[in-house]
Order: sequence, then C-alpha cells, then structure tokens
Amino acid sequence: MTNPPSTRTNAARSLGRRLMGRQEAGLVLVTAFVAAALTLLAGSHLDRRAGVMVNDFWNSHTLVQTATDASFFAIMAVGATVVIISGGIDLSVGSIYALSGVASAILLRSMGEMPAAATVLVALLVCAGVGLLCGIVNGALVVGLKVHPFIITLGTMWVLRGIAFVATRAESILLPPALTGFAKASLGLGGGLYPVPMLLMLGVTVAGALYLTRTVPGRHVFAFGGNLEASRFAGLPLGRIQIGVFAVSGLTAGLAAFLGAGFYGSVSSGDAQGYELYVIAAAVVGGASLIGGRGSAVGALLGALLIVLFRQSIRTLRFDQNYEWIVVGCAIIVAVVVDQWSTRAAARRMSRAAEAAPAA
Amino acid sequence: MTNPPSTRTNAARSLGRRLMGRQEAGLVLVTAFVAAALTLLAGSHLDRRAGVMVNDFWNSHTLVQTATDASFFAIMAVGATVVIISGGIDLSVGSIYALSGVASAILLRSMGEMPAAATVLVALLVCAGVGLLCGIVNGALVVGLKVHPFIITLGTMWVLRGIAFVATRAESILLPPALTGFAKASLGLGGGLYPVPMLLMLGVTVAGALYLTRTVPGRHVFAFGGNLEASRFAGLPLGRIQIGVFAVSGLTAGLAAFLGAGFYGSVSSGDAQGYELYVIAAAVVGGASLIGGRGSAVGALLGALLIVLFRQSIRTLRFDQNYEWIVVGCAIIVAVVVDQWSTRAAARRMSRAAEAAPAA
Amino acid sequence: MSTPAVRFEDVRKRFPGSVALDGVTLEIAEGSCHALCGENGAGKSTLGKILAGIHAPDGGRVLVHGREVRFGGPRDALAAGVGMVHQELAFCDNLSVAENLCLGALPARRGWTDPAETIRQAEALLAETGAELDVRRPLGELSTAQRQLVQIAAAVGGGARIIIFDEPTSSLGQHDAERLYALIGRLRARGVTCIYVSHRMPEIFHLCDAVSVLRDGRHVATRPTAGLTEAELVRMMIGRPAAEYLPAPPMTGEATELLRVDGLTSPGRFHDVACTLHAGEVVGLAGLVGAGRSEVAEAIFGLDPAARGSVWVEGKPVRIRTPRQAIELGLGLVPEDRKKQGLVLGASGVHNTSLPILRRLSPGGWIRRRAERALAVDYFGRMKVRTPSPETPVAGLSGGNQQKVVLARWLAAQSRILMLDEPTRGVDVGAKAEIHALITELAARGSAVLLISSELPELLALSTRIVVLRGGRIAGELHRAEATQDRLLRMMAGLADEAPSSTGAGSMEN
Amino acid sequence: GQAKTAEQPKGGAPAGDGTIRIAVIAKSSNNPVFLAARTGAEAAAREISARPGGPKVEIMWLTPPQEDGQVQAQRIGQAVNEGANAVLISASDAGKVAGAIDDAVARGVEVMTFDSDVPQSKRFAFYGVDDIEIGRTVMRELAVQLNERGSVAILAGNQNAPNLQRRAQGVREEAAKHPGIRVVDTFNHIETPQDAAAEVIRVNNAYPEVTGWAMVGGWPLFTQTLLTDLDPARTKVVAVDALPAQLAYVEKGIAPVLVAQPVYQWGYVGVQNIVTKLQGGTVAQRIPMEPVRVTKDNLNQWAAQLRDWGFTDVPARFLTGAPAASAPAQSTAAPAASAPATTAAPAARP
Ligand SMILES: Nc1ncnc2c1ncn2[C@@H]1O[C@H](COP(=O)(O)OP(=O)(O)OP(=O)(O)O)[C@@H](O)[C@H]1O
Ligand SMILES: Nc1ncnc2c1ncn2[C@@H]1O[C@H](COP(=O)(O)OP(=O)(O)OP(=O)(O)O)[C@@H](O)[C@H]1O
Ligand SMILES: O[C@@H]1[C@@H](O)[C@H](O)OC[C@H]1O
Ligand SMILES: [Mg+2]
Ligand SMILES: [Mg+2]
Repeated sequence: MTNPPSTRTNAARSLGRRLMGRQEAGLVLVTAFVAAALTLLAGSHLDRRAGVMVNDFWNSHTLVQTATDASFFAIMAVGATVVIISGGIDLSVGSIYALSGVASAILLRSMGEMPAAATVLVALLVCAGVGLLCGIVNGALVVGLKVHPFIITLGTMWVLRGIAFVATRAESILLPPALTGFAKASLGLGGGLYPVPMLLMLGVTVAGALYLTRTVPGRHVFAFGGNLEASRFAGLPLGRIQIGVFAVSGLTAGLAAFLGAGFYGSVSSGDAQGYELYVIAAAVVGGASLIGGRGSAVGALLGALLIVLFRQSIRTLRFDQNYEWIVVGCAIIVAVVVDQWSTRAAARRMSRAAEAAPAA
Repeated sequence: MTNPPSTRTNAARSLGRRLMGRQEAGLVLVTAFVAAALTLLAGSHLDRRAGVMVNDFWNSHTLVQTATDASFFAIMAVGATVVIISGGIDLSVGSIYALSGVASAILLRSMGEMPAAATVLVALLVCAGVGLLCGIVNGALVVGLKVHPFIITLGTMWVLRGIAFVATRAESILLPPALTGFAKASLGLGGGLYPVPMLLMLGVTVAGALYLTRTVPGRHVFAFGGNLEASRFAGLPLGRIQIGVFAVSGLTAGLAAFLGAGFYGSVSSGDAQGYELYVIAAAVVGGASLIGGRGSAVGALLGALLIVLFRQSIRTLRFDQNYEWIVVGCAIIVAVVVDQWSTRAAARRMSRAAEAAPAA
Repeated sequence: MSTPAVRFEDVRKRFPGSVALDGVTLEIAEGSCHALCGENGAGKSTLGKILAGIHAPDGGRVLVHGREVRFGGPRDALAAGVGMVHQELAFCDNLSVAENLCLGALPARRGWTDPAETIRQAEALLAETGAELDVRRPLGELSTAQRQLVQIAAAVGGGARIIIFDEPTSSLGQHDAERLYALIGRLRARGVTCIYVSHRMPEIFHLCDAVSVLRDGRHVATRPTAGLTEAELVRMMIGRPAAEYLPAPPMTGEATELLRVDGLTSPGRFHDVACTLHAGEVVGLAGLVGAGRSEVAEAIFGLDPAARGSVWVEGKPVRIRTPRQAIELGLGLVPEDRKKQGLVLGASGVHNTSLPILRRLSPGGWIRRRAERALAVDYFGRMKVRTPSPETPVAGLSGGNQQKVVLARWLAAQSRILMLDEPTRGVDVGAKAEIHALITELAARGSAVLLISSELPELLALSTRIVVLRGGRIAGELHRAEATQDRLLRMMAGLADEAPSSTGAGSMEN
Repeated sequence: GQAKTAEQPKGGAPAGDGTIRIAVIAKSSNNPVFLAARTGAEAAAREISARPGGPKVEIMWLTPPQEDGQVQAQRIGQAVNEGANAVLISASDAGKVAGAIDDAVARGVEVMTFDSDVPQSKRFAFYGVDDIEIGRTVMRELAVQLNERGSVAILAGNQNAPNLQRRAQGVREEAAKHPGIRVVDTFNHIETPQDAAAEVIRVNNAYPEVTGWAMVGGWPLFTQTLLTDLDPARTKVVAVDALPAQLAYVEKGIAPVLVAQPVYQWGYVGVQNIVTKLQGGTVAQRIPMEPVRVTKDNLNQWAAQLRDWGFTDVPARFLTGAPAASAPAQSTAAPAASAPATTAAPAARP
C-alpha cells in the first residue's frame, strides 16, 4: 500500500481510496486471509446441478449465503458505527428491527391484497419510517433527559420489544409473497442465488461511507465524538447531531428489518434478539472506537463479514457445533487486537513517511 | 439532611453517613415510596396458615422473596459498580455466574459424599475462585491487549458460557442437599422464609461500601475512573487497579453463583443469561456513572431492589404480564432520570451552602 | 557542587509521529534553579517526564546525584526524591482536594484509609504554597488557578529533592505567580534543586541561575543567566534573532462600532458588564484569575444560557443564544483551553479549520473537499503553521501550532469580531511574536479584537484600550496612553491608585 | 400429595372469597406455542366458573418474557405469596424449579406441570407428550419420507431446554435403528424463526449431502424462506408442532408430516385437572398427551382448530373448506384427524 504510485493504476486507486482508508485495507487483507484459509481447509462436494466437484466454502452458494447472513448485521453495523463515532452506543437496534418488521407486517395484513410494487413500497416505507422514528425517540431521550445512551437504549430495547410483543402476542406474522419476491429476486443469477441482500448491504455501506466522509452532518458526527466541548465552541448543533446519529442507527435497523421480513417472509416480536451485541462487535472489529471519533462504514461491512465468516468456519470445517461460542468470542477479541495493531503500525509508517518528507 | 447537627444523634448519623451519602438517601426515599405505593394499591388475600387476610405486597413472605430475588442482582451489581466507577463495563458477569456454578457442581459431583460444612466450603471456594479467576482474566486482557472492556468482556461473555456449555453438554446438574440446606437455612425464622440470600446481599454490600470508601484500593478505583492521567502522574499502579476491578466483579458474580446454586439446587450453562444488562442497569439506577468516577455499593443494592420492585409491581397490581418489558424499560429510564435530578439538586444545595458559609 | 543533581546522557525518546528527544546531554547543578527553554514541541516536557518516571527513554542514561536511575513509573521517581508540577492540570475531579493531594500515598492504618490524617497532610502541603482552600471540597469545584496551586502543592509536598516545574505560571495571575516565586525561593533555601520550564522570559531571568535551550529535541546550549540577554536567549531558541518580540501598537482612529454590549449579567458570574469594540481596535480585558473574563467572552458568544443583557452588532440589536448565531454575525472565539475547547485533536488540521464554517463550503450538504483543503492550506501558509501535512491530526502538532490552527479557523470564517482568550498561553516566543503580529494586522485590516490575557506586558503592548474586570464587575477602563502595569494591577486588585505595591511586578520588567 | 379434602386448611383450599386462583407459568411468553396454552387455560377457567354452583376460577398468567428457570422459580414463590391456590408450569430447567415447587406444596399450594416436567418434585401430575417418543416419531416419519436412505440434520433449538434435548435424543436413538440413515450433527440456534431459518440455510450449504431435517420444534418453518430454499424433490422435513405458518410447508410437500402437540390442551386440560384435584378428586400422576399427525389430509381441519385456539395468523386459504369451528376446542377431544398417531387423551374429568 505504500509502494510508489504508478500512473496506470492511479485512477482506480484514488476511487478506492475515496471510500477506503489504510485502516480498511488492513481489514480487507484479514478477511481475504480468512476466506483463503477456509477455502484451503474446506473439503469438497459434488455439485448436483453442474455435476462437478466444488469446494465446500468457495462456491457461489456458500459465498452468497455468507454475504446474505452478513447483510443484516452489516446494514445495522453501519448505523451502529455512526452512533459509536459520536461516542454513543445503541443497544436497541435488535428491538427496532423487530418492531419495524412487526409494524409493516401488521399493516400489510390489514391492507389486504395489493399490487407487488405497492406492497414492497409500503413495507419499505413502514420499516424505514418506524426505524427512523424509534431512532429519533432514542436520540431525543438522550438529548432531552441528558442520560447516557447505554441506559436510554437499554430501556428502549425493552420497551420497543415489549410493544412488538404486545402487538403480536408472540405470534409470527407472514408477509405477502410480493415482498419475498423482491428480497429473493434472482436478478438473472438463477440457481437459488439471491443477490438482493448483498446489493442492499453494499448500497447502505456506500451511502454510509459517503454520508460519513462527504457530508456536513457526517463530518459533524466525527467532531462531536472527537471533542464535544470543542464542537460546542465551534457552534455545531449538538442536539441535532446526537439525535441524528440515533436516527441513522434506527433507520438502518428498519432497513435491515425490511430485508429480513422480505427474505424470511415472516416476522415475530422475538426477531433479532441479541443482535445489538453482534452489531456493535462488527462495528468495533471494523475499526470503530468506543471512545468516539473513529470508525468507518466500509469497516463496519468488513467487520460484519468477518464475524459471519468466523461462525461459518465452524460449519465449513465441520467442527463440533458446541464450540461455536468459544470460537466466536475468541475471534472477536483477536480481530480487534489485530485491527488495533495494524492501525498503530499504519500510524507509525505514516509518521515515518512524514518525517522523511519535509513539512508542506 | 441539612439540619444543624445535634450531639445526640451524631454518632448514629456519622455511622450511617460513612456508608450512605446524600445520593443514596434519595434512592432510599424513592424505594420507600414505591414500596408504599405498592402496599396501598395491592389487594389482599387469606393467609392459610394464620387464617387472617394479609396485604398482597406487604407481608413477610413477599418482602423476603423480593429481597431474595434482588439478592443475585444486587451482589453482582456491587461488583459492576466497582467496574463502572473505574470507567469500564463488564458484560461477562452472567457467563461467569454460569461457569462458576457449573464448575462447583461438577467438582462436588466428582468428590462424592462429604460432610455438609465441607460441601458448603468447597462450593464457596470454587465459585469464588472461578469467579475471581475469570475476572482476573478479563482484567489482564483489558490491560494487556489495550482493548476496550466492552469488547473484551463481550468476547469472554461468549467464551466463558461456551466453556460452561461444553463442560455440561447443556445438561443441568443437581447440587448436594447440604448446599440447599445452607442457602435455605431458616435461621429460626421458619415458615418458609429464607433469610440467607438477603443477609449475604447485605454482607456483600457492606463489604463493597467499605472497600470503596475506606480502603486504598477502593479510593484508587475512584481516582482511576475520575482521571486516568492524574492517576498515572500520581504513580498509581494502573494495571493492578484495572485488573482489580474486574477481579472484584468476577468475584461477586462467583458469590452470586454460589448463592444461586445453593438456593435453586441446580446449575446449567444457560444460567443468568442476559443478567449483565440488569446488573448494569441496577448499578446505574443506583447512581453509578458510566463515564466513570461515581457510584456506590449501597446505591447498587438499592438499584437492584428498585428494578425487582418494578418487576414485582406488575404482578402485585395485576397488570397483564405481557407488559412487563414495557414497564421495566420505562421504569429504568425514569429511575435514572430521577436519580440524576436529585443528584443535581443535591449538588446545587451543597454549593449554595458552601457559598453561604465561607471556606474553612 | 561536585556531582550534579541530574545528568542526562544522550537521552532519546520518540513517539509515533515525532522524535521528541534526539540525544540530549546536559547537567543540572545541585541546589540550582535551572531553566529549560525552547519552542513548543522542543521536548522540554518530555525531558521532564523522563526524569519524573512518566516516560521511559528509548536510549541514553539518566543519573540522579551521580547514580544511574531507571524509573519504572512515577512512584519510583517519587521514591528517589523527584517530583513534577505538570503542564497539563490533571486531577480527579470526583475526589476531594485532600485526596488528590495525597493520591500517590494515601494515609492508611491497618489497611483502612485515614481521612483525618489525609486532611491533615493535605492542609500541611497547601500551607507550604500559601494557598487557602478547604481541602474537603471536591476538586472539580476549583478554578484553574486554584488547580494550578494544588498541582504545585502536590509536587512540592512529597519531600522531593528535585522538582520539575513545567510552565507552572501559565494559569496564574501576577499575584499567585509572586507567591510561587517566593515558594521557589524557600525551596532553594532548603537545598532543593528546581528545573523550571517557562515561555515567560522575565521569570527565567528573575528566578534561574542557568538556562538550557532545547531545539527540535536537541540540546543547543546551557548558559548562566547572569550576563545573558533576552535577545540572545531567543536567538538560541528559535535559531535566528527575533525581529520584534512585541509589535508596535496598532494605529487607531474613531471608526465604526462593530460590537457593543450593555448590562451583560450572568447571575453568580458577572454583573452589568458594558463595553464597545470598534473596527481597527484591540481592546484588552484585564483581571485577576477568576475575575470572570472568560465567562464574559463566552456569554457574548452565546455559550451561557443564563446570561442577560443587550448586544449590538454593527449597530443593530441582536440576540445571541447559540455560538452558531454568533458565528453568523461575524464573531469568533479562541477559547482559553485549546485542547479541551478549541480542537478536535484526532481530526486533521483541515477539518479543524473548516469546522465552524463547513456548511458554507458545502452546497447542499456535500463537502467540497478541494475548496476546503485549499482554504486551510491558504491560512496555514499565511500563519506559518508548521505541520507535516494539512491532513495530519492536530494532536501531533506543537502547542503554538495548535493555537495557530484555532486562529486560522476564525480567519477562514472571515470573522470581524474576534475574542481571543489567552491566545498565547503556553506558546513559545517565536509563535507568540507571530500571533502578536497577526493580532495587530487583523486590527489594521478593520477587525475588532477583544484580547483577554493574564500577561500584562502583552496587554499593554497590543491594546488600544484596556477594560478591567474585578469580581465580575467592570472596575474601570484605561486608554493605552494612561495604562501602566502598576495602575492596571491596582485596578485589578481593587487597591487605591497611590499606594505603592510591595511585591512589585516592576521587579520583573527587564 | 394425594387426596386432600377441602376442610384441611393446607389442602390448597380456595381463598376467602371462594375463588380458585391458578398461576400459569409457561417457559416464555416469546414462544407462540404457549399463546394457545393461555387461551386454553382461560377458556377452561371461564367454563368452570360458568357452571352453576361451581367455583370461580381465575388465571394468573406469570410467564416470564424469556426462558429462565431461576425466574420461574421466583414466580412460583410470588404466586404462593400472593395467595394462589395452584400452579401450572412448563419448566425451562427442571432442576431450578424443583425446590420452589416443593416449597409451594409445603405451603399448601398444588402444583401441576405441563409440556416440560419436573419429575423429581412434589408436583401432583404432569400433562404432556413423551419427549423421547416424539423424537422417535419424528425420525420414524422422516425415514419413511427418505425411503430409509440419506443424511439427516437435527435442528434442536435452545441447547439448554431439557425437553428438546430429550427429543433430539429420541431422534438419534431411532436413527440408529435405520441402517441407511446417517445423522450429520445436531444444530442449536437462537429460538427465533429468522435465526432458525438462517441456520438451516447455512447447514444446507455446509453439508450439501443433507436430504432430511428432523426438527424437534417448528421454528424455521414459521418463516416462508425455506418454501423456496428447500426443494421438496430433494429435501424432506419432519418437525414437531404445527403452528399456522408451518402449514404451507405441508401443503408444498416440504414437510409432508408435522407431529403436532395440541398446545391448547396444555392450558385447558391442565386447569381442569387442577380444579378436580383442588375439589378433592383424583388425578393420575402422568397424563399423556398424544401428538397429532398433521398431513395434507387433515390440513384444513387442523387450521380451523388453530384458529379456534386463538391464533390470528392462520392463512385464509386453509380455512375456506374447513368446517366453521366444529367446536373441538370446547371439548378436550383432539381434532378428528384420520392420521394413525392421532388419539385424544382428555385425562381426568371431574
Ligand atoms: N504522549 C505523546 N504522544 C505523542 N507525541 C508526543 C507525546 N508527548 C509529546 N509528544 C511530541 O513530542 C514532541 C515534544 O513534546 P513536548 O511536550 O516535550 O514539547 P514541549 O517542549 O514541552 O512543548 P510546549 O512548549 O508546547 O509544552 C512534540 O512533537 C510532541 O507532539
Ligand atoms: N469548573 C468550575 N466550577 C466552579 N466554578 C468555576 C469553574 N470554573 C470557574 N469557576 C469560577 O468562575 C469564576 C470565573 O472564573 P474564570 O476562570 O473563568 O475567570 P477568568 O477571569 O476568565 O480567569 P482565567 O484567567 O482563569 O481565564 C471564578 O470565581 C471561578 O472560581
Ligand atoms: O413443547 C416445546 C416447548 O417446550 C418449546 O420450548 O418450544 C417448542 C415446543 O415444541
Ligand atoms: Mg511542554
Ligand atoms: Mg478564563
């Protein structure tokens, strides 16, 4: 990454650099390494369709499925990253996911038969709207009551799931097929491959990356998390920023719920229980600092991918299922440590380079 | 509380003040208020033994039961408070609880028949020891790897429960009756009243309060959480302090597990799942600040008691159980807000008093 | 005087991002008061921290009283009789003053802390510095100056034989500074060796026997102060002669009124403050520490919700409730504490510069990054900000350069009314002169500047008029022609005009 | 604890006003199977209260929000403290609640278990399926569907639930008797429909040889995703339970057989037996619940049954042909299904 630039690759490189820093490059390497290791260590099986032997991990089905598994976490992790950059934390995303899904399912059920496009649109609007609203409530409570986000979102985590529960009485509610048709559209891939979750994940990540690095509100989030007092002295709209980060987090939870409702075709008040911790872990593995001021959307995506890969590895390598928790727990700590080391190493390299080159 | 001191009550007052500040006095009032409201609003039923009508809430059984229910949370919340005062967080206490319980049950099973006292002693030592060890591991990882406690304890939360799971193969293990005999000793109360959990809770709280307010390591925890840099400059043993707080938290989780194993007579790897959040909530309701530097053991006890009372109120007032989540979520936020207000009001009163009286 | 109290031998220290010390060798004589001078980032604090056991050197040796030491932490240093008054005032706000003072070794009996003994020891420590404080108070309630005094008491009281003072007067007013000088005198009488870091030239000549100069982490020279001139010292520090340490006073004529406040009151902080700023004017705001100067500036800037009063900008009555409104009206505030209030330390110079005006650079909310960078680079160039690159996080810049970034922000914002709160605190002579020149230039170009400073020479040299605040009320106003250090001091302290001062600050004027 | 008469104060006699208060503590309110149990318990209470001269029966629903044996034990104690006459419980962790049950019995409160038993306690009766046997049934049915050949994965829900563990054990025991069947592994997961479905998809990719799924609970089939992801020509599922969302899988032939628990009866039969017991009647210690074999043949009947049990999400298409509430829910009789495994076992009636 520190080789002298060559003119040919410059354009592509600068495009990549816009969305991805040194930090993320390290994560990409780690992810690639894990994927390569899995491919090498995995067995192979006969693909019945194609009639050839394929690698147990490196085959289109497993790869797309891994991306699909990651997509729900990744989408929420982008939102979580925004909150974490601001120095906050959001424990309520799992509950927002459940409530958004339940709300859209109940509404769609009450609306009866509708054209496919309308169904998808209603579901999207309701999920996104409910998610956004819950996020704004979180933010407003944090700002208005001056209570630590951990406590506010712990409270709303219970309250929102409680509302979803009362609304459904724990029944799972089916969604109209139009929604599944959308979330499982093959888009020409065919063969039981569903690219929509992956595409939505990429879309949300790019949007998140642009928001964080290229917009005023995004930049304000970094300032807020980097130094609250200095942000006040610089005249930033602190309340709006803080409400904003929770709104984004709620919105991504709503989007993930839209995707989940469509993909799985049913919702229940128990959905996404405990996801908040996976989502925060993904953001932190992706380089977000819980102290605030640091993090990236691309990192969140990669963090979610890595965690899902770790879980996948147990199945791919046919380890005893019982060890899943131990493996995932260790892997998360190791991933964060590796990420911190590579960040520090990058900082050292950068400073050495800066020393060599005279001041601008 | 701000009346001029009278010599007669001075001794008792100063004793009380040692363990309880203005902060806790406010919480005591809130708890008393909730208990009074419950008593007034509760119905009554026939006590079959005594043959008289008794209040549904204000009767010895319900009160002891409420204290018992709170005891597990409260004991762990004292440990959590210590971690929180240091500016950290411990998500692994539920898993430590499970692992300590499981370890002692497996060991006792393998040791076969023993005298009652020996059984109790072994269980106590194993639970406390395993808890302490897990806590030290947490602390050592936080210090050694320089990773945020949230992530380390999230990782160990999964790993430790995974170990408990593998060790038990998810079966629940029964404990020898001697242990139940201890935890459910009537101590002369009789009539199905079990005071031991309550006494252990009080003991741990007093020990925690003395540790925090009257010992050098305890004061160091406040310094560490108040200002890390200042603590470094003052030459405090930072690593040892941070390992210490997690050790205390692990120890209290182990003690709670000892109590739980005895009281319920069986353990399994699924025990205390999700308790970490209740425990943290109890500590914060009890006045601990997640930013560090503030908190008290007595507050933790009161916080746990309040949360259990809120849960209790749903049944006592015969609300539909389905609303439990909503009620508990709201109550926690409200409790923290009330606590913050009363703290601020107390600070204002104090500063006004300081203004009135010139500095000594 | 045979073995030096301290000897640094080829001491090296690098941080990620910079080389702080690059082979420093120097000696500090037993019982002397030895000044350490140098520009911001020269490595003074780092050298002190190595001696105090906070940093371990990467290379070289440290000898104390002739014996090599390797401190594992501040505790070891304290045990070896080395104490330090830190530049950053770091305290545990949640603990009492007494506990902060005894933090390193809390009095305890049989494992239990001894609160009465803690209070007794703390009071004894404070008495040494002459500060009067209730040690039972939470430290968080103290003002900056009081904190500085506690910091000094903590370091001095440990019975240390060698004490490093790292810019101990940067938050002290004249009065408290005098007390510190007296304290140092008493310490020296007891044979304590003092290492004194400061950017204030008069102090150095007043207090120290010898001075060592650091530049870019290297030792340049060590000289006795006797016979050394200020100009020579400055030349050693910055490697060239400083053209003018303080610039000529700005020209003034009656010009358009840019800011007027009247009846500004914030209950418990300040009352009935009135003042007017004209284009081309530098108005000084003087007062003892705690007089409420910062609070007044912050209130004008919309940071004090409790403040009441009338404000006019360019003749129009306005209501400023948030800093945002203030910025839109052309106000800018360089806060007192640049690390806490001024900068997002982890963010780049560019991002820090554009922070308050990002919206202006971003049509539709999209940041025009090229324009943003160009703007920052432009002002960095004009202000001679030294940074590896505009993208470098400002945490890695020296104090003076950080201060320039905060100033650049308001220049880039085109603020016409600038309130500068201690703009040269902890800034080295070279940067200080540049900032002074800049203030003069700004006024000359038609801006109005409200200058808050605890350094009277700075105020006297730069201001057109000086408003004096005492106990939150205006004590008076002096035109530059009638202002002298002595008159200002009397007005600040509330003394009658004629009575001669006993602890003459005049003794410090060269 | 057998045959106590109403004169004895310790016999769980009704409270002062003659009302019988029964605390119902299911495993978790998050699990839809217990929704019907509540409906059943409340229906029984209404019926008994409506009988002329009969006692008033009141249901206290004390189910914790999430599975937690410790909390269940606490709630037993609370129910007793608040004057309950009896407790009906499905234990999340038998060991944890045994002590609390015995304490309750010692204080004169009758306890009955359903769904998940606590055999080591002083509870007077258990009503529920035989878990080992239902696991065997699942595997037997699956073996038939697979023509005795293939690799089978077991989906087992929360790893700590003892009744689910026994069901998985039953599956494995039965599989051992079928030489052509190989069990690849047992997979646990968070008990939400989406997590369960995701686990099935993951396992299908990692173990492409799997052609049969033995599910000891219905979780993944509460979603619709496996309707498209499982090819009925290739993969067969047999699952315990038959909640509304699962019916489409029967219809499509992915899950040709569901082994349903008549979950409504948990509450209905439980309350009836408790009242019998409190009124001095005799109740058998083990009241077996017979699972219902749900296939295409009795799909509509079963769907109507589910609707009558209080489920609101029964797809309309299964309800059209069905007889409008043939009132099976009112009696304790199981739906008149034609399947062989179907027998109803209303145990004790007053
Ligand atoms: N903890 C640290 N981490 C990284 N860099 C540091 C650290 N401490 C000091 N530096 C860097 O080391 C160099 C020397 O810093 P030092 O604080 O010793 O300077 P100084 O002479 O005390 O300056 P000032 O007059 O501003 O106090 C600077 O470039 C500074 O940025
Ligand atoms: N954090 C604080 N808590 C309580 N009181 C404070 C605090 N900071 C300042 N004060 C009080 O407010 C008053 C004004 O203090 P401030 O330091 O702002 O004055 P100043 O004139 O700006 O002095 P400085 O030279 O320190 O800038 C003083 O009485 C001081 O004790
Ligand atoms: O009876 C089972 C119940 O105990 C479990 O928890 O959920 C699935 C049901 O089959
Ligand atoms: Mg310095
Ligand atoms: Mg000030």
